[in-house]
Amino acid sequence: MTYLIRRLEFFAITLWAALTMNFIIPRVMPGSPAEAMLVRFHGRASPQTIRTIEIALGFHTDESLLQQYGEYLWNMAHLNLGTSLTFFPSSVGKAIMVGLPWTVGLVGLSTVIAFVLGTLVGMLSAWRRGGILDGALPTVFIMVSAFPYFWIALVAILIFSFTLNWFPLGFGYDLHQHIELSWDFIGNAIWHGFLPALTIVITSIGGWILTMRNTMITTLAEDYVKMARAKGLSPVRIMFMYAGRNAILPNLTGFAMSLGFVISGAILVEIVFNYPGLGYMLLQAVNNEDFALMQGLFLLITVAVLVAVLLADFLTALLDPRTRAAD
Amino acid sequence: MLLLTACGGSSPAANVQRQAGGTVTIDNESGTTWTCDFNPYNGAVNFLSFGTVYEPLVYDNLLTDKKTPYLASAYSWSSDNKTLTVTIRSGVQWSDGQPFSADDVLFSFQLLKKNSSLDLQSAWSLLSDVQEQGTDKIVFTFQSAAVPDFYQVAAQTPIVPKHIWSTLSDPTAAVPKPVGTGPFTMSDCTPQNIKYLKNPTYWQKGLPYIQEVDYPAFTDNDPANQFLAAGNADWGGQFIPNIQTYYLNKDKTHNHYWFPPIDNINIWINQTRPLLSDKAVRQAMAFGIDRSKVSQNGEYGYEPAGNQTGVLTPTFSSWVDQSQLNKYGYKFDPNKAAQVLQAAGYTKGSDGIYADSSGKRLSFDIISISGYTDWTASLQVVAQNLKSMGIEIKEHDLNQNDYANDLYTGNYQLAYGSLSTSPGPSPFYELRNTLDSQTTADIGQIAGGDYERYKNPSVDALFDQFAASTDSAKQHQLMSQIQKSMLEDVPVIPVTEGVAWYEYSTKSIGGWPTQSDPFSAPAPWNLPDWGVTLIHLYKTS
Amino acid sequence: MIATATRPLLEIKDLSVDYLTDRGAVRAVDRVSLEVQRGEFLGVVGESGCGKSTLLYSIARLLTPPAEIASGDIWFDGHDLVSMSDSELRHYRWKQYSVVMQSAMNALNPVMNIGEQLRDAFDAHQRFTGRQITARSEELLRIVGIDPVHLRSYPHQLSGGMRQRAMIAMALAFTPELVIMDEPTSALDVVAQRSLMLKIKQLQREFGFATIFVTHDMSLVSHFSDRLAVMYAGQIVEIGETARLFAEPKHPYTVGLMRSFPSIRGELQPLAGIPGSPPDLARPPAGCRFHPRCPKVMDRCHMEEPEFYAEEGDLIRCFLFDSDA
Amino acid sequence: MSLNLVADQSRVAAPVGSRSRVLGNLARALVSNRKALTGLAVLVIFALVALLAPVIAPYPPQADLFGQILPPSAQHLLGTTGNGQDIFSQLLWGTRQSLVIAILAGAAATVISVIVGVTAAYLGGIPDHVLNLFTDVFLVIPTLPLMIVIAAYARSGGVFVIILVIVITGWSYGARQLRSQALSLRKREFLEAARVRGERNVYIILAEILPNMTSLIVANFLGAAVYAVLAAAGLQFLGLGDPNDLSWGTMLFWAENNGALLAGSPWWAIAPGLCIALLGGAFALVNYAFDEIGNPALRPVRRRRQ
Amino acid sequence: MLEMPARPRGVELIRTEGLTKHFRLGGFLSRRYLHGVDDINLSIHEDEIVALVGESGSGKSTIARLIARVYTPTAGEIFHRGRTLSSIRSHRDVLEYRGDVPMVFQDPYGSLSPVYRVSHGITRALKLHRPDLSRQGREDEAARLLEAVGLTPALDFLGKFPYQLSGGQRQRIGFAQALACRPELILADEPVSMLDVSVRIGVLNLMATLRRRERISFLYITHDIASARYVADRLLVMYAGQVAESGPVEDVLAHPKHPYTQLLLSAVPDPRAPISLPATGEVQEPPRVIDPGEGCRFRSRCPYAIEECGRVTPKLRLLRPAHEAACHVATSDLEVPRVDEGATVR
Repeated sequence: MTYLIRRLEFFAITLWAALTMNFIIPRVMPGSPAEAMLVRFHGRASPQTIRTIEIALGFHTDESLLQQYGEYLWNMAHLNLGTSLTFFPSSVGKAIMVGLPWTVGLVGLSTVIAFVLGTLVGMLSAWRRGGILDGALPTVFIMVSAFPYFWIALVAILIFSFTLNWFPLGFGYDLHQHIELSWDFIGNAIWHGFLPALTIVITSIGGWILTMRNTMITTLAEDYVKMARAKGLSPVRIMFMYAGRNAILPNLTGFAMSLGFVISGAILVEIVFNYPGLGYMLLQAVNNEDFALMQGLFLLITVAVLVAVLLADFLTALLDPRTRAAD
Repeated sequence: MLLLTACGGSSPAANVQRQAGGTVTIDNESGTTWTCDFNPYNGAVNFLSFGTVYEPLVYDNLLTDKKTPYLASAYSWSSDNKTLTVTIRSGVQWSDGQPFSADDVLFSFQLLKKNSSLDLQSAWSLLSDVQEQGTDKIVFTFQSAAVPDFYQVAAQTPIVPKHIWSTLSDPTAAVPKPVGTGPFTMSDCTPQNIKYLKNPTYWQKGLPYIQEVDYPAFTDNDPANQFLAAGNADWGGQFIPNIQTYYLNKDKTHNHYWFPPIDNINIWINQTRPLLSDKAVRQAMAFGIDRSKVSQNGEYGYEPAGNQTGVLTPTFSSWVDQSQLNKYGYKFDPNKAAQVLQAAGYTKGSDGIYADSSGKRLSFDIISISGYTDWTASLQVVAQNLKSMGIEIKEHDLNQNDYANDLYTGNYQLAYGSLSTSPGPSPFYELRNTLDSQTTADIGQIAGGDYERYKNPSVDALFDQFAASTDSAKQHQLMSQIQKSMLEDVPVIPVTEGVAWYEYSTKSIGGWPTQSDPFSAPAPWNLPDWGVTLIHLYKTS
Repeated sequence: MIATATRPLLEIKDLSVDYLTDRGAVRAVDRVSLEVQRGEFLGVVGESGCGKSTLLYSIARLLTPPAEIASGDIWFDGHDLVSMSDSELRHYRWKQYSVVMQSAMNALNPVMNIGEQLRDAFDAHQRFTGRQITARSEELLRIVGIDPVHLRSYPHQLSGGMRQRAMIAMALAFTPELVIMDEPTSALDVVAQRSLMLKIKQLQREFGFATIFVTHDMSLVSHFSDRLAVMYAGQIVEIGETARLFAEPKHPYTVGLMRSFPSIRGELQPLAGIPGSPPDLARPPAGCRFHPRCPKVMDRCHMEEPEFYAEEGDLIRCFLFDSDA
Repeated sequence: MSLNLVADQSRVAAPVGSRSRVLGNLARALVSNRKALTGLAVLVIFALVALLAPVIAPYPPQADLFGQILPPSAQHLLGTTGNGQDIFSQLLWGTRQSLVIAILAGAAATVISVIVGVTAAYLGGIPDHVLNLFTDVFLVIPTLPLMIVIAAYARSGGVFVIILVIVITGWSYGARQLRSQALSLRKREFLEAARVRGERNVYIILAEILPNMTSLIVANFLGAAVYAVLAAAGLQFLGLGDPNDLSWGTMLFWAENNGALLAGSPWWAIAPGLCIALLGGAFALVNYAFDEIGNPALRPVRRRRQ
Repeated sequence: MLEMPARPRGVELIRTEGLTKHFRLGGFLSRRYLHGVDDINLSIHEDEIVALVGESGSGKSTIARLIARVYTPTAGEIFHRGRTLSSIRSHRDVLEYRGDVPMVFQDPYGSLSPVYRVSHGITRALKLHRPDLSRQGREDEAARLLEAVGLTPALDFLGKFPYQLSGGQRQRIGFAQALACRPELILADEPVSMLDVSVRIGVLNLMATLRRRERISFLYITHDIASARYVADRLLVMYAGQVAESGPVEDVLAHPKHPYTQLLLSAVPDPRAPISLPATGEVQEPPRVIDPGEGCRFRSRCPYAIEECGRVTPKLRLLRPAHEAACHVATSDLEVPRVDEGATVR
């Protein structure tokens, strides 16, 4: 229990720290929503107009910083993220909800696929030390994981979409498709997501293969694996229950964090593939000095990471009885 | 009173059999996914409804200044050119079946008066009053003689239905289901695509021919260009690098482009800064820049070189005072530039840069917008030109907001870019906003125009005289004098001419505007011209 | 199976094990020959790095790269373990012979409880019902002196002594013929160590399995083993009956070992130990491997390697006992 | 660009050798490792190119002397850019900045990792708690967005802003790794021996702990360098660098903005991308080789040749 | 070594009074404490080897680290030549104390930094504690020290790296480092437990030699009671953070008073003695002492426990000359029955 309490403690403190940073960044950065509004009105808005909009956007420049901070925390606690400047007059929450499913669907799924596949391959490659898999994979994937993935994406589009016409040019689904829960739509979305997902998977799978292979090799040298062999257990059981299960434990947190970072990790892929997710939204928020949207996205990402890490902690506690020990 | 006939304006290829039906897909990088807001008074989204769903009183062709009555069937100026009386067209219906009336027009302008943030054209900085006269007339009273202001008020302000908008609690809020008088109705909107359908009760009978318009959202140029080049869209509206290879060659028989200039891209020269306040320095810079090379390297030649009169060519060629231009002859001439500087007492330092008698070097910062890579490329040429001639300029890329703020408040030395106000159908609009000191403000205050803080009362007076006149000859004569001040004082340096990016495919759609038949400004983002373009289009196969 | 009565349970002939390193093969076990009779308790004593654990793991066929058997035979009940494939070996493992490792903390899977690990061993070899397994598991824990509630315990929840006992319980799951033990008590404190040794001996008596017991502490097995093999630098240098070996050690190394640990009883004797330190196996000394440290070194020890010489039924690898010389 | 945040146990291996011996051993081990050798060779080539760019580049890299979008030819091995610059010359010159970013950012991030990680581990107690929390916060906050925010606001600062951004966002992972190794070192008795001998903390950290962590620190630098290469490329690709700089990232940015892949000059985009991949890959290879050196279990398995 | 004449006790070097160390468990909000050692009173005199014997976790290393100032005591005080350790504050005084009371560690592989030559630790110690020595002086002294611990030729060894040495040689280097400070008392924390049997005795002999030749006292910490007997004059037996029994080695071995000492003695494997432990199912091990209450900590394993043992923590009582035990049952008149005649297996 103490373990979980300690993790919750970490969760709370980190969340607070991230929230506070979120509050500070836009206030120390040059530029203000007023400036941004100027652009919108081509320099011809009256001060009153700008003021009204500033307040609508949640900037109360006449209040003390402490007051603003209090209000900010209060709003965050109520998930009141304010109004987006970019998508004015939409609220930040609404704007985010539009992009969220796409990003989570594409990047989340590819992250999971990369992790599961990479872990399995890494496990097998360590299990068959010196085999073909083990001989070639590390080198290949060290190289591939160092590739800039937006560049792979560019080349993939050129080859598979533009020249060969195998995959669509961008978008999350066909233009005429309605967003609905039908096989037709889902199939269409998968077809559109295939190429972006592929680039994410091939550039990130290497990391998982290598880390899993390395921890697995370390684990395979453990006495309990030797013991399992001595007990005459079947190789499959040894690989999964003895070596694999122990080797995967230290990777869980890393996986959780990468899941949390799904939202932010895909900016470049989304831009290259004209994918309707959150990544591009974030870049826009920054370029437009859309602080509300920026804060909303940051909050979302941070909470996602923290929740993912917390879940990984719970999972670790579930899989590893040692963490449940008193101290 | 001038009576006008209501029609599409020109009558191109009348003998072609125009089929009804078909779909036009627009390919225009908008930088966002769609929020499905069709508020025509929201500057961020008005390009999605003004022209197709909502219409102005009069359509004024940006390129030709040809005026076509739309929701107004006729209009007339008072003798002092301060009062405009507009007759409202009868028989027009809103797309929800309600009849359109003068009430709607009055309501629309009152709405803008009440909510200044909706008044994108600052109509109420020009107007003093709007009244209804009888049942079918609206009288606009301007603050001063304002013939050119007709454009903002009558041609650039969308009219909305009173019966709907009067019930809205917040007119700045999103309008998800727009109701207008235009040729199309918004039928379906997802974050990725907007689908417009033909308005069956459109007041111009038989129009539009096209059944459906698709407007997908592109967040970045590259995917948009790929989409267009792959033949997935009919109508493009953005810069395409190396268009010959990228686009035309992909379908040589059907793919075309036409990039008519619509504004100038200037070097704004802050007249309040030391050295830059010296006319000689400004003139030397004007001589020292190889505008055609900038155009070629920065813009692939698609944006033609500017000329120092500030009058766009060929769009407004008839207004150019060619003899004056020839006299000043601001052709690329580094030697001439050097002469001008030396004559003004500048000497070249050992670093190759001129300095004044007190040793102040001619070294300036120029601000630009980051992400505008064509500008960056252009400025690389400008910097190289000027450096070899003896003036150093250093580029600073700012984000759009910071750039605008610095530009408006005069917090810069040199700035690269165009006016933030929308272009107009004659050189008057751009030049007034560039030169008229009534549009400027003190340093530190926000200026709506004349960002360079050029102050010349005689030039200001020329603009007032122009605005009070409806006589074309007189206007041309005044414009000549205005051009002279541009040439003599060099308050800004027009480097290239911004164009309406416009690519189109004739594979399945015909009726496109062309250089020989410029019935509308052709970019999908020209408002409300794109609505006019769309009613001319028809299915060919 | 008439021969079984006379045939030794385990017969090792000229077994050599190499570690393949960057600098070439290092011979960790060098031409070791051993026999273990049914029900016998054989102690194997040696200092760290003498190859005793490697020997043990090669018997259990648990060597992993870079270690591998270079030559020699291991006959278990008449079957050659060396040439067996992994799947063939599975029939012998645990049912015929089992292994108890040095540290149960490392040898027990930390994420499975004791019961699950026992169940794994059962499931690997035979179909049992859940109830049968539970019953047998509880019985096993009781045999080694642990409360059966600990079937639900995870290794880290048990004390060191209990963990080792749990592992021994596991090793007895199928009451095998041979239990190979690698210093099973070395991680324990004196009291727990003695208590566990007694338990092992008692179980061995009770179930009649043979034991190969590896340790670095020869006094530990003094009261328990039937025979004792002393290893030095990869070789067995002396092997004989335990009581005799303690009473009258023959090989100079064994003699030195006996003079290396003080006693708590009797007169306090000044002790000298053995000068020097064990050789690096990558560069073993020529001739007798012990000669650099040997107080009785002779000329021929520098050049020739001694063979085993029989002496009163025991074998000693030392020229002192070369009756031909 | 996301890191795989894994408690890499394999790294926390026994420290290797003395200072001179460490380096000697490392050098020997590196040379005998095929991955390391390949990686090092690539790095050396890039370093040479960077040094010799003025000599071997056929043209000044930024001068727009030629026709736009010329195809590859004998005069222009990779063709010309949309501005009429020689792509091959740009590629050679671009090596400089790309390499500088990788090395400086990698080194700076490593220094911070070492300071924070090792100090936390050595001091223990409350300072450790605080530093650890600090590290965790930096691990948890979204890196790329933070990078974009900082880079966007400090845009005109050029390459040093990029380096700064990479350092700020890139140190925490290494700090955590180094802390865990330092923690395992802390239990080793030679440190206690030094303390009992009367050594001061600073001496213990600098002279006793750090030399024992050489291989992990180097590995960390290599990892940070890979991260820097990719992060810089990403930022510059987004236009958040100074587009007037010349590096592979900005080349890609310009290529992308000019639609190079489709507009008839694919090499403009492919070549710098390949170079980034090669440079990142080279660092990663050497890094991986370090893993193998530090943890022999990871090395390719030898089998007896018979 | 053999002849151990009863020497007059020299000056008292170290004395502890009520020395107590508790460790907090878990995060910094935790309120659970592990009692490392509780209420330890011991003294070490000049020219004396005191052995501290106990099982792992009994707190014997904690005592060494408290005296070595690695830990600060939770309660109680340590006196060095009558001066309290807590009053030693200045860097110079602390350094001086560290020079007087150095420590030798258990793990021969961990106590030398693998990146330095073996001369490193010795020269550093000389630099810190003998600043008067020149560079040459330091080198000479280092060579002399190596010879003193039996590593000859000294110059060969000084240039070697730890990995080139055997465990026994490394441990001798450890002693040489300690000697470099010209100490009066060396804290030797299990210096032989990780060594091979054949070299252990050499290190023990070294300690004896150093005491004899250099008049250095030792606090010898070990779990091996036989080795304690071999070198030490006095013996302290620890159990669960407390001293169970203390006295002259031979007297304690001959007349163990505390039941735990008896158990310990009976468990020592000894080929020269008949086996002597009942074959019980005894699996209990010393407890980790977390927030203990009153009472004897050995009571749950003690065959003689009485009701009082559960209530009152026994204090050390003098039961024989210079021989104390902390047990309610053991008295000077009452010899606790020995368990020698337990069932023998063989």
